Amino acid sequence: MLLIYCPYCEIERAETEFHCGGEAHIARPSDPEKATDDDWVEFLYMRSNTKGIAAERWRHIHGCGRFFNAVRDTVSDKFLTFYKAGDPRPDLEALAREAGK
Amino acid sequence: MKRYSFLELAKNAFSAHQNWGRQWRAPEPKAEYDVVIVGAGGHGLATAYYLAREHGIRNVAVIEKGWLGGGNTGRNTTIVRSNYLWEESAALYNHAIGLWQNLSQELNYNVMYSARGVMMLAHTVHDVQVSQRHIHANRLAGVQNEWLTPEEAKEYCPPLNISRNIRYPVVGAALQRVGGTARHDAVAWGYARGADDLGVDIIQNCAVTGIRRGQDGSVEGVETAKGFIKAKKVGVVAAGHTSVVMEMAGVRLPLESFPLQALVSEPVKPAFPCVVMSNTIHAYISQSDKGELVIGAGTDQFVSYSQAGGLHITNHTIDAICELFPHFRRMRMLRNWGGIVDTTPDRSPILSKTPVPGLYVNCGWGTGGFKATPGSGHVFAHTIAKDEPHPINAPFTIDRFRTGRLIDEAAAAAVAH
Amino acid sequence: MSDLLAGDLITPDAGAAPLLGLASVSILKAAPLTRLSLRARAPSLKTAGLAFGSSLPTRPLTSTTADRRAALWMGPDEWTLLAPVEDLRAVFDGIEGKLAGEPHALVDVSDRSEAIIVSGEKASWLLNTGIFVDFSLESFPVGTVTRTLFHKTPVMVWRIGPDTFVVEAWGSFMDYVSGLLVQCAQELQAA
Amino acid sequence: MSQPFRTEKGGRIDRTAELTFTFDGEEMHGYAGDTLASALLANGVHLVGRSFKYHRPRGILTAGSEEPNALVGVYRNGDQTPNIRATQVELYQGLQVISQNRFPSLGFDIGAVNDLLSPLFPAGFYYKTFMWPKAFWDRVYEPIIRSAAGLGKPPKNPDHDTYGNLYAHCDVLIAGSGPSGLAAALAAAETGASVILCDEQAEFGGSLLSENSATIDGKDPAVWVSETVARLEAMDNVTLLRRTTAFGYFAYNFVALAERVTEHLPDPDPRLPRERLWQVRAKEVVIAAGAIERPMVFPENDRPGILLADAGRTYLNRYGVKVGHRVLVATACDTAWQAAFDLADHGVDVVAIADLRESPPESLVAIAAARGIRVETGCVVTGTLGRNRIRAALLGRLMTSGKVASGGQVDCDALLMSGGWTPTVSLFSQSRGKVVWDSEAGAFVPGTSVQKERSTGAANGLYGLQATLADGYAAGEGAARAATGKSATISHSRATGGEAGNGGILGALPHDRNAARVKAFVDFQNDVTAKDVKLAVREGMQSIEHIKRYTTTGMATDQGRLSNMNALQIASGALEKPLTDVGLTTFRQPFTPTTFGLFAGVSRGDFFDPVRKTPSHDWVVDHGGLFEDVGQWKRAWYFPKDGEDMHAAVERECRIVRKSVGLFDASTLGKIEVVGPDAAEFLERMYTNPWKKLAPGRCRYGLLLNDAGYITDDGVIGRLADDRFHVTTTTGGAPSVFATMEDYLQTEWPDLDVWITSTTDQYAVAAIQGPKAREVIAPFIEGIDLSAEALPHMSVREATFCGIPCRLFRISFTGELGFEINVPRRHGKMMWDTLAGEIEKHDGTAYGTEAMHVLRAEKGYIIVGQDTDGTVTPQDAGMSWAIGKKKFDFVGKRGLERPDLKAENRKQLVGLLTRDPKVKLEEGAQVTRLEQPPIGTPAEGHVTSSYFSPALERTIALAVVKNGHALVGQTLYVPMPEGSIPVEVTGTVFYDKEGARLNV
Repeated sequence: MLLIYCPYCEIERAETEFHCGGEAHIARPSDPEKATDDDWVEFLYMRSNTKGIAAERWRHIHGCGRFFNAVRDTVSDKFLTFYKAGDPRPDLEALAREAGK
Repeated sequence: MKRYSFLELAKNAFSAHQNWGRQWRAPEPKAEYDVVIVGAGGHGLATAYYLAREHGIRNVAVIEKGWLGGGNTGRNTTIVRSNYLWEESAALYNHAIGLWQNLSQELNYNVMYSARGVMMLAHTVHDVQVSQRHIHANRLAGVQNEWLTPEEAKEYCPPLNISRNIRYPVVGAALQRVGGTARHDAVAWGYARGADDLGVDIIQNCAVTGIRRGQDGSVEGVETAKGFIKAKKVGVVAAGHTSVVMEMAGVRLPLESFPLQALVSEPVKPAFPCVVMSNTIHAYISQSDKGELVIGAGTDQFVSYSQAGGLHITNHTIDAICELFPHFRRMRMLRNWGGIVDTTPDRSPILSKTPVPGLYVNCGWGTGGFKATPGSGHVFAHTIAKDEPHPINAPFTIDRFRTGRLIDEAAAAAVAH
Repeated sequence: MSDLLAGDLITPDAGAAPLLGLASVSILKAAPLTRLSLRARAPSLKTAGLAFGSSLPTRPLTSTTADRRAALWMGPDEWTLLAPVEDLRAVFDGIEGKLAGEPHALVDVSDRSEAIIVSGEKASWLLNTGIFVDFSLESFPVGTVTRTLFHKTPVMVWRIGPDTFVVEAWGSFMDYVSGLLVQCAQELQAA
Repeated sequence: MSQPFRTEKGGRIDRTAELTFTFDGEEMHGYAGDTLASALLANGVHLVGRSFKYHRPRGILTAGSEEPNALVGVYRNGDQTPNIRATQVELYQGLQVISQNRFPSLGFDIGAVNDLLSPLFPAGFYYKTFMWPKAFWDRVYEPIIRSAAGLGKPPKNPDHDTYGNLYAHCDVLIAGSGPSGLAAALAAAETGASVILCDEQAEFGGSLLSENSATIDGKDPAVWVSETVARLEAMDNVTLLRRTTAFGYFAYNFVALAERVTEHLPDPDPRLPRERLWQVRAKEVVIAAGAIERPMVFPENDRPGILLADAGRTYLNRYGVKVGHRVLVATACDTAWQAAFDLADHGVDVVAIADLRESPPESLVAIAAARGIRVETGCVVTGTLGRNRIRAALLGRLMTSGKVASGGQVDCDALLMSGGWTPTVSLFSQSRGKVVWDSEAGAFVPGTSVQKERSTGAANGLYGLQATLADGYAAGEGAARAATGKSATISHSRATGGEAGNGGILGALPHDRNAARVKAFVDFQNDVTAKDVKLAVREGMQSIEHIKRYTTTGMATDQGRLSNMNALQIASGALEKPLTDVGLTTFRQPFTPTTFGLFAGVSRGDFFDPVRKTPSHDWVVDHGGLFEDVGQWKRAWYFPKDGEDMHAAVERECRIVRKSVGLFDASTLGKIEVVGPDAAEFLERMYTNPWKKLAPGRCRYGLLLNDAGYITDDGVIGRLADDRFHVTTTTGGAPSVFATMEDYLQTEWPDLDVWITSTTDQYAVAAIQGPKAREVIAPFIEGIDLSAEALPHMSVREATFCGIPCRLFRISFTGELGFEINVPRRHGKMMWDTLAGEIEKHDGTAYGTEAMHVLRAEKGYIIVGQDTDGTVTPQDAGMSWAIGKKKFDFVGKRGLERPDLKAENRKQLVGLLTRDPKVKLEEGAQVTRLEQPPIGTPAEGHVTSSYFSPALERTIALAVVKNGHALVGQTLYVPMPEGSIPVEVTGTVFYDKEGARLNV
């Protein structure tokens, strides 16, 4: 069971309070008329499924209810950072270097 | 290959088993193969076996990062069944059932396929509707599946608690008698031995680090820890690591890899005659020939390659098992382990050519790939050999996610009201 | 309950028998309350607090109390406002009146939740039978409020005294929460 | 009573408290403080079990949780729990124990024939045979194998004991309470850090409890233990957990402990849980799990009477039990010599110390000489004799050639062996740390920590009492500092004696016998011998994981704690590769087998999953209603009267609703209040329908898709004000709809000024449906005009019900005049009782979900999840009308444009009428074009809903059928085992197609 820091509650809580929302920073095409089938399959289904450092969405569903983002090493399950929804994606490579990956 | 038999065993007993040969070789890779299979799990080894056996393509290497059969093949709960809803799925898994039935003889390796029956429990009105839909669809498709009342279910599986007073009482069950279990390691080993005997090189402890593509975009071979290996065709059968391998060829897939756990109890005398699954309360259980209760748990909620599931998942699985089988509450967990399952959005596999000529992929089996092993290898070998899918795997394309032509087993069991 | 936070607001339901009455821990059903869910942005908070009668806490997981009012931080733009049950209309209309024109959402959720008061030296022990939160006073001082999970059910926990907690759950989950707490406390009676 | 192997004095047992117990029905005696194992040994009982495969007689091997042989069934309350280690069972008055895996008796076991046939059963034999004839595997061979396998018998009855759970946080968790664990606990606790100390044994102290050749601060180690424990006990910041195993080390320093609360009590208070799961999040973890002794792998090393040397010493010093009268000590390690000395000091005849090493330490040889003990150096055991108990051992002399010469036979009734020590790295390994080979210690020891943990003492490869003690203090201080930043200076106790033992051997010992024939056991419980490991290598198994799986070594209930190192060394030799290149198998949780009930905890019975009830629940019970589980809710299903079956009850309920009025509890439907200036815009984007022009006071049916374009939910949405909507969802869909809305709102459209609040539990909802609905509610509703003109179909108002503010919807899911009244939940019972009383006056009825399903099907209203299944689009469902064509976007809009969602031949929702109006189709039945479709014919679709319709006096059905909308009027078939049923395709509305009954 992971230990997750909620950047809104500013506290670490057990994973069971949270719901994972999958890969972060996947934008829903803003204009459905202009989106191609390929755009749509990319948005709906295609995922990096990264082995290593990746950004993902979490929702503190049994807490403040907010969505936020986290960067996690999917091999060790270690979180490298947490940031609020809307904040820019951190430099994953820099984070990886810091973590000695 | 020296054939296995009781006589051979007895003969070897006299020489104190000093003369058994290797089940498979440990060759160094050749410079070039007709086909390279990435991943020596059950599906990959079966693919190589059928390439050699059915298509005469024997210049084949199976390249494995670790030890053969060490991924999900060696980590699953060994359930075999084919009572899937959609015709496409039922055809695929039923094809596998057909092969399971003769597999020990085919491979001359006892894979211990045991048709002890797979019973899937219904707990609610909605479950009954879904089960009945499966049974009717299966009957039409020629797939065995039948409905049992709670009393019949208990007769088939005496430890089952059919009390009306439990939180989610058993209101019936779908039984596939031809379903059952098989010995997972033996499946990998049997295919490995069979493929090796036909000339396939199984190269273990050799990670694939790249997929080389030519100027026309087609596959030229694989970079590995043991150097470049040229190949006319490459089949990727890397389960949880498929995304990682396919990215080497620049192919993105609709896959996510999740931790899945399973566990066994201490071995006890025969206590459980069949396989029981409950989708509603998330539990499945059987008893191994060794006497261990083999229990499958759920996946964690996040992508991970850690091969470690959370304790809360274990807790939820065992509470469900203890509700259904309350006298197992005093049994004890001996060992718990994790695997990495690659899942697609519609929970059906991808068995397909790819946009890269000469590159083929077999993935997305989620939590249920073991049962398909022979069928999957069989049709995937066909796909590679002929450069076109076997009719059975033709629907299992990558493109279905673009067009929306999904084979959605999970959606069909949708819960709402 | 005068030594507790919001002692003028959180009171046992006089008509209900204690759910548990051990020397080391007791569980009492709380009387009905006005509960409002307020969603608003920073510029509106001061106005909302004035209209409500208690300022809105902005530090995560904290609460503020005033005369027969309590405001609980639930999220960065979410507060649960507590008032006596008979003040529902007045409080609701008061806030709506003052916040007219400012983006916000005020919803009556008075009956969505039921509350119990868990009190005694074993109170935090009892909560920890089902809640994975550190209830030591350093980590969870009096006044702390949080939503969390109790076994398989969401709850809200608000510490109103060193050994006293208000536990709220949605009405249809309260039998589960209080039932399990009572059951888990049984061993405290054993020798 | 006679306990012939009990010492005169000594040990930690209470000789004044004699206890009676039975083993296989035979009454025996022991003392308080005994384990079952020590009590059996005191009675001279070594033979306690039979091995897994060969059914060889087996005795107690160890004194700890790694015991592979002495697994017994323990009776309590008329049932037995299998596979309990005798070394971990605390003796209590009346304890009843049986041996396992034997028939008919422990002394004479028919299964032992397997031992004679063992040449036929090498590792992996079953993969090579039992394949002919084919049908024999699961009918003949497998049942035989299965009944021979397994250890104990499973319990027969449901377990009535309870299991507790506790979540805990601490600064420092210490697993193990030997010298290093206790020192660590003390050091950490003195800094003020919160400390949890756990140990799997009943007493803290670990090895110190059997140490009599050393002192700490000049005191007997056991005295130091009790003083230290007393100090810890007095500290508020320390939690001491005896009988508590740290069994799982998970990510983020999450450690699971199993506390055995009542198992040692003869008559526990039933209010106590049998065991308790501690789920601990520790800032720092100290692993002080010690080390265990390694068996020596020599031929016939498994006979009863052969024990590990340290176990022999523990039984003697801690429990006052001599393992035999004439004991041979075979060792490659110094520590076993002390066992020999202690035994000799208690008057046991130590027949010899056979040390593998040519020159063991002079000091030890001198002590042995002083006690007159025969010492053989460069000497190995090459075999043993005796059937159910060792009676003699064969010795062999190591020659410089590496060969072994016979060294004669010594008679003995017990043999203590020591192959050296293996640090217990299981927890470290579980923490995902990689072990490293320490050539000095001759063992794998913890390498770099991955989590916030440190191993200390023997678990860290350190030996010698003073060294482990000092290491423990350092670990405790370090952990506390890391966790809290605080430190404290405490005086460290010092130990003298208990020096580090040197020596040790891995793998199979050399001998002068036919290695291909003798059985030298590596894994005792699974009957894996050295030659099995070699066979696996010969057959091409190169990875240690393959060897493990092929031979099953290390897969027994000790998870290889005793066997792994020896197996690895044997494999290394056979592979001709260095041991470190062969690889080590992973230790998995649990550390020791852990009770299922512990994991399940309180989640059982009614608490297995929350039971959500509506305010009408008790009324339904009182009126004989039955419930249906829908998600976690209990919903009234139907109300049988006077012996009615479901069919009759539902038919009656339906007729009454259409004729007069019915009352239905709709409280379980999900409710979401959408509030804010952008509320309409938000709904516009979420639902397919247009919302902006919906006037306050009006309602609209809303259809929700996912972005793939498939229907996921539906419900009626009322606009209460410009900026406030009351949204309803399906019962099962409520949580996911809310979560989906939050997702889009927070992450796609954070710019919208709108918020959503779940109000599902805020309101109790009564649906009053039928021609007399208005009359029923009129007496209680105030504040609004209920007339059809003032309150047309699809309206919503705020009003009062019996003076209670309510939200009143005029909506219908039956096709009749209908209202749904929402009152605050605490008034729900009052509302229900009031309405239930009122409908009686109008000859109405309460009705349940089943009648609701029939009534809505007569009207062709879909149920999401039944008539749709996640693959159905609005067009498929015949609901194109629900799509706001002019909308720029909504969830699912683009998904619907994908090729397959617009393709020909999609399955579409239609009605089906059987040619015979009495024949009711089965839900889920398949629909085909051919009357007798050959096997393998793809179906055209399936029946989603099927009922007897009282209003139509015939059966009706809904189905999804390929191209169904174009097939109306045509005949299709529903093939059943009894024959094919012809059906006519129709529209989906069967009753009151014009909707005349709605608008009254």
